Amino acid sequence: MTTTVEPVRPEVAPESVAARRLMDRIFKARELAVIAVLVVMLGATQLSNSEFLSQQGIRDLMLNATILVLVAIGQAMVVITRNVDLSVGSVLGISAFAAGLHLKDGGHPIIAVLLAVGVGALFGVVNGALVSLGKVPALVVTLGTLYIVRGIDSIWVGSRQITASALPDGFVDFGSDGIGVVPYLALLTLAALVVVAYYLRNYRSGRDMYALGSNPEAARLAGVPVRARVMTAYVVCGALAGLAGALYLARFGNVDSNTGNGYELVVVSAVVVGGVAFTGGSGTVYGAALGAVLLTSINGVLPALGVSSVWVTAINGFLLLLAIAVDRVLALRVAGALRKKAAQSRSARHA
Amino acid sequence: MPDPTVKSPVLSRLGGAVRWDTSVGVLLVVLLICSFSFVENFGNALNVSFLIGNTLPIALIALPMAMLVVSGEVDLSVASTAGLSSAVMGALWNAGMAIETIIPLCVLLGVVCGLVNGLLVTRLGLPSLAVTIGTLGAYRGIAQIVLGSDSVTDFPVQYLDFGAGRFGDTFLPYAVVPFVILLAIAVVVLHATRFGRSLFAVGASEEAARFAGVRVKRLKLAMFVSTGVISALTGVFWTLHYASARYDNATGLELSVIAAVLLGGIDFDGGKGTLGGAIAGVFLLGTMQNVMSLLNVSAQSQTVATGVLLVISVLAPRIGRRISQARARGRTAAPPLTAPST
Amino acid sequence: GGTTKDDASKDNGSAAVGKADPDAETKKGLTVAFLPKQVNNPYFTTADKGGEKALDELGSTYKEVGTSSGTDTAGQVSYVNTLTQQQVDAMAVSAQDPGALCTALKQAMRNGVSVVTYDSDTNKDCRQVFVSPASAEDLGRTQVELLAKQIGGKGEIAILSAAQTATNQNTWIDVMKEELKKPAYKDIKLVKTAYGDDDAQKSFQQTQGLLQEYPNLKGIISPTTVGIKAAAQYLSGSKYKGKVKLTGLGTPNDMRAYVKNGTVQEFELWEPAKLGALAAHVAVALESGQITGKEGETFNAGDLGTMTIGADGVVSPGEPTVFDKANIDEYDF
Amino acid sequence: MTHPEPETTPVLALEGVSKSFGAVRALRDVSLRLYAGEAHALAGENGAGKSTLIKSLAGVHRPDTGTVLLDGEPVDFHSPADARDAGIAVIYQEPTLFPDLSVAENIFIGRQPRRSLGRVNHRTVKTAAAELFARLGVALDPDRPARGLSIADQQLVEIAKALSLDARVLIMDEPTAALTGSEVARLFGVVETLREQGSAVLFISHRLEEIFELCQRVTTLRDGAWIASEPLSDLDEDGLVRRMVGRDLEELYPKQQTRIGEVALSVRRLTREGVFTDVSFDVRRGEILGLAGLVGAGRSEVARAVFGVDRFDGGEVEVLGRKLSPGAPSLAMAAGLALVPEDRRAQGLVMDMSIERNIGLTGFAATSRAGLMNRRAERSRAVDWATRLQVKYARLADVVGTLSGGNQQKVVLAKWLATAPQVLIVDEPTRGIDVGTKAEVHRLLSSLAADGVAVLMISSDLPEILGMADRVLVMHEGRLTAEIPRAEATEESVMAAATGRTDRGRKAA
Ligand SMILES: Nc1ncnc2c1ncn2[C@@H]1O[C@H](COP(=O)(O)OP(=O)(O)OP(=O)(O)O)[C@@H](O)[C@H]1O
Ligand SMILES: Nc1ncnc2c1ncn2[C@@H]1O[C@H](COP(=O)(O)OP(=O)(O)OP(=O)(O)O)[C@@H](O)[C@H]1O
Ligand SMILES: [Mg+2]
Ligand SMILES: [Mg+2]
Repeated sequence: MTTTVEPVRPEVAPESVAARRLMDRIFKARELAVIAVLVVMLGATQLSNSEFLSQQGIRDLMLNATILVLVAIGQAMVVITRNVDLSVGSVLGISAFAAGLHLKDGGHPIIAVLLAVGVGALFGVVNGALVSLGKVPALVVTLGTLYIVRGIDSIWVGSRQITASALPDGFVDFGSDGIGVVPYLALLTLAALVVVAYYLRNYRSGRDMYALGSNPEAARLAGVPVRARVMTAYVVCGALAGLAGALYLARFGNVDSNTGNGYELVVVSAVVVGGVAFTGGSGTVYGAALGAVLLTSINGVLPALGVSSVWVTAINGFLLLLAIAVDRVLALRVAGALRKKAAQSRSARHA
Repeated sequence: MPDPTVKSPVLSRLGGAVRWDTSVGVLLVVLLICSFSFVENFGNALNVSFLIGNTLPIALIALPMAMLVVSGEVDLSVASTAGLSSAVMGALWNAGMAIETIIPLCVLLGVVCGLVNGLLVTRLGLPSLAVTIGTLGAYRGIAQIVLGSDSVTDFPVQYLDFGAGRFGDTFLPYAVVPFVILLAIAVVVLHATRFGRSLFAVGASEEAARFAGVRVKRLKLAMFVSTGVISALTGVFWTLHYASARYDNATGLELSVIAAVLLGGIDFDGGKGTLGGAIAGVFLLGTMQNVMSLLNVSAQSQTVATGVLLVISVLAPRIGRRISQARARGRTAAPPLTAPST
Repeated sequence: GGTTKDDASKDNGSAAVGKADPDAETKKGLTVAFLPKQVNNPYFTTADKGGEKALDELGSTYKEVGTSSGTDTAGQVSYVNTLTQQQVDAMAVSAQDPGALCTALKQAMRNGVSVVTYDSDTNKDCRQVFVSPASAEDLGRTQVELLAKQIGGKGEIAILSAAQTATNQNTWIDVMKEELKKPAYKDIKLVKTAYGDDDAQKSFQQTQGLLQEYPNLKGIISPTTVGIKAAAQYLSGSKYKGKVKLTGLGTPNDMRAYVKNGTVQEFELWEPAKLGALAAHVAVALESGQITGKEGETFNAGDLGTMTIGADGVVSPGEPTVFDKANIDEYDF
Repeated sequence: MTHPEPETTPVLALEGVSKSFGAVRALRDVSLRLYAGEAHALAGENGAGKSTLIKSLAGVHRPDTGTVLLDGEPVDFHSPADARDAGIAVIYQEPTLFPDLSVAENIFIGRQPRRSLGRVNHRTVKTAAAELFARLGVALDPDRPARGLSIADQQLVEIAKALSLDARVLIMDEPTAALTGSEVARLFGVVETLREQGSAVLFISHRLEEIFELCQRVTTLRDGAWIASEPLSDLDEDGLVRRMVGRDLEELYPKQQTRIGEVALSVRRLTREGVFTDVSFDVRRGEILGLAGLVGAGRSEVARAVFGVDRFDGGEVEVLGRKLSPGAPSLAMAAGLALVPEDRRAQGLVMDMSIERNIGLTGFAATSRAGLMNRRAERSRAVDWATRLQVKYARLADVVGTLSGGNQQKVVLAKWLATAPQVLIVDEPTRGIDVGTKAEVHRLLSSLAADGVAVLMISSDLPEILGMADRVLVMHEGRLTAEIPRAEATEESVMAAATGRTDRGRKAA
């Protein structure tokens, strides 16, 4: 049903337009802040170690980020609908193995990638069905499927593993080659990112996801097909985790029953650092992707700076705290601006 | 068709019939009875004492965790706090300090860890899930810095005995005594004091609680600090029980605790649940694992079983409710449609 | 449990202090449980398979239990307890932590279970015999030798280890450091030891970091199968392939691709199956009363020949095997 | 029934509908017919089943028995979306907005205008929203997020959402409860136009004069049962009340003469940046001080700051001569202050907790010793106050969210009156309360004042302010603009001050 409202003169009060621009800027600043931190961090590292941003170094940075970024995109989508998918690590592991097994038996790389995506999407369907049909807390359900998928994976895989020698050369090369300094994997990830972001911003069903996360009860009353949307989010998340599994295989040339273990907390961290609120309804996948890049870059920066690996865990933790604290302070600024603005528009209203 | 009735009313109406925490308790009892009668080697005192001893760390942390989740927050850094406490204990012992001094220091450490979490959550208003994922890394990292790759094992024998020993030939480990005391305190605090009442209110609606004069921040801070303290004590217990202080002690314990607490019917959104249910959940998982090991079920299958149980724990009550609703609707729909009276 | 468990546990009630009788008859029908650091780990699976085969030949029963994580010490303890409960005759344990298993293992020995450790040891009073993969001295020395040969005896090198707490890694690294002090290696400089926690991704990034931090790095020793594999994968996809040498401990199956594409020249490993087989023989010998774990006691270890227990109750199946392009296809594990 | 009805087929009708929630029979064999071009009122006490009826029409609830007829054909709405697609627009009693989305998106969610490739046309969404607000005379920025909107603004957005549907049937459940006169007038203007264009309208309000102003016919419910459907021209207000409550109504504003005593609450130069500025006033024992103003004038904010829920940037608050520290509701309570907040769902009640626990939440001082709860004391306190305020409930252990809107409001009142406050601040105390109970609440406030309690009453219901207050303060744009004694307070004088024409009122101190 389309609306019959004719377009009219945009007669929004001028000061509210100005205020909106201000808000826009502050909002973008949240993502800009992550970029700034990233740039400063990489720059400082380069200063102290000139090898860091060599061609090889840049490629490594991008390659390191791709897998986490992919999973974070899907996770962000789920979190925006006020759900969460803790099973991504397990799903990544099992789809990587599925792809590897196919390749080992002489399968075609493209089929293998599709297979991984399919396996991921399948578990996405399971998660989505459990969460939306049963209307049960996503955290508990996906904690359950985290265990279940991990268990199935290790029963199925056993002590087998897929190593680089079992994979076609082209596939393994695909994992590290690229156009210039930009690896193929990064291009693929970027494409996925842009598509998902554009979808969420510009399609009704994408907007529905924000609505759903913002107020589920209202979404139902507004006729949003809640189940379908939740299901979509989970399937996309699963499929991206599956794709990430295939890329993992290409990148690391190795899968066993432990692949992807403990990945869920890293992904959740990335999404949170990227400013996607756990209460749903806000944040963007670009933010989540930036969060993922920031986290993986830290892991690249510390060894390059020669920081002993003893310190890495602690520094990672503190940086995560710093990132969310900075984000929070910015958000408080926005709230302040809103308050001032409310006062202004009130003057306008009763003038 | 989707049942559009608002969720809460029905929940309360049928609440008496299918309370999940009671079901978990019943399930635990049934499992225990079956295991005692049918599982070889389960029933002897030694095995039961193993079972209790291995489950105690999870049970200990589950006490404050359940209350924290009731208040609408969560602490994922518990295992790292325990690890840090263990590492500090080892480092101080290596430095020649007396264990009677070390334990209070570890408690203090727990206070600090809890304060950091609590202050970040209450003062800066950050989401606890994010904060404690951060401190999960930070505390574990500090533990690694403090103790490095050392593994300290030479604690005094009487303390190690306390950690691992049991009363004579009974099935009761010594450490059960402090646990039972803590459990009693926690039950009273959560279910019979104004503090507990306020926790439920805060978890169900923080804003409404604040409007009713509940000191939300103070309450949450107190809960984070208690969680820190108990986690640190668990670290001490862990060290003595396994006679080994390492920085990576208790790694991953947070997920086990949360799984058990959720299984026991504590609602992750806050405001609902009972401690009895949480502890039943802890021991249900512990017993299941023990029994499955005795029956030679592989670790992988145990993982699957844990997951299935978790999923069932949230699905079962809802499906049960759905069925009884359908039945109720069937009853009311039975009389023939009456003609409009106008 | 087997039918003989009751009498077995009775007459071995004090196995640790009893007297060895080298001529005692080898018992059959025993149950020996293997408790690796991690189940589903290909290395341990191969080792345990070796144990299974040996037990088959000896007429005893094999079983394997264990945690699916390599750092779940509590899980390992509860498995020891369970095995004690099930009254197996002997257990072969690869310890995740030297101290943490002690109480449980001692309890097992008190209950008449013979305890052998393999691959990774516990404190020595908590087991009867330790089956060491190869002597730490041998391993440390040979890895340094291999790398020195490849880099022409000079330049900067680094070590990529597993977890910081990994006991045997640390022992080997200590030996390597001692070894490097020898005049023959005076031009080689060990610049750093990095830890990849036996996690493919972490090891991968640690390798990247090493190369960025030390652009002049000539070689890397990774005495862990996960680490060497990850490092090899990174090198083979980077500009350092063939230029930065890599050696250490790896399995032929893992490393085949990299040896063939020129990333890696030589690396080494003992045969894990032999390790498991030896552990099985030790366990049966202990249960049969042929040995008690004292230095100098000898027993027959089937295909491995007659073995003698060394100082501290350690026994080892011999020197590691070096793999290269020429011989790698002869092995499958 | 003998009253004439239009001969045409009703656009939307309910025939013999019943609906139960467990033991509660919310609707019993109710029928209702809506005709094109007619505004139909639904009247009844709190908990009579009005909202339930609307939800049954809108596909939120599924009736247990009976049918919904659209153009004479039975329909089976499986979800609110079905009803919407059939041309039924609903404004629910409680606003249901998406706080994270912009106001414009809130209006068009799920049916945004699109451009090529099915993409949402963000620009049209915005201009269309601006157009709707212009029609309603509301100055809301379509781009601002819905988070932080006052209840009134939220209600306006809901109204805009319903209007944007250009529906054949417009159903409104108490849309005006939080609005002041001018907004109501604008709304009625728009609804009138729609009706003339042939829409059917179903309207619920506890303000009877609104019913008479807007509607032609009325259906009355009592305890879930259908009482009558008749033209409003046959009825006067008393007659309608008699239909609703089954008896005559007592005085709606039973103002007692009281002895005005010492100053109990004293607010000095209170300022919260961007919200209100330099607010000073005193409330004395035995006095009811009315605080009037337009929506968004900042009255609620002052109340919240005084009670300590919000911090303030400057000024001070004294209760019975003791200075309150800012930002501490618990201390304010200890000093004898109570605040009945305006948003009962978010602020007044913990919706998932039982009635008993909700009332108990403010009473720990009385019901616990050394921190330990005394269950019996807790229970008897709850029973006592629930009965005194005539809360309609099945069991005290029932979740408060299952009560009807007006009964929820009574629980909020009960919860705060039970603390026996010295100073009582009530923010929209009768929002959504039926006339009968309203009189009850007014009598209660009046007798509290007579007992020496100082009452500060914020209300958007001007007759209520005029009927109850000893003195009226008026706020405009975050400042006090007038203080008017009871004798001089009239609709004109208060509205003049509220809209900023301060020359008519006396300047506040
Ligand atoms: N979801 C529900 N579960 C249980 N009982 C309910 C539910 N919704 C409404 N009720 C009960 O149904 C009855 C009618 O409620 P309803 O909300 O329709 O009243 P109302 O006429 O709209 O009252 P008000 O004027 O106060 O808004 C009340 O007794 C209420 O407690
Ligand atoms: N949390 C908030 N964040 C931003 N603005 C807010 C917030 N709460 C309220 N406001 C704004 O402050 C202004 C004053 O609030 P409010 O409407 O509650 O005042 P009021 O005089 O009590 O009006 P009402 O008649 O609605 O009670 C409004 O414009 C509202 O939009
Ligand atoms: Mg209603
Ligand atoms: Mg207000």
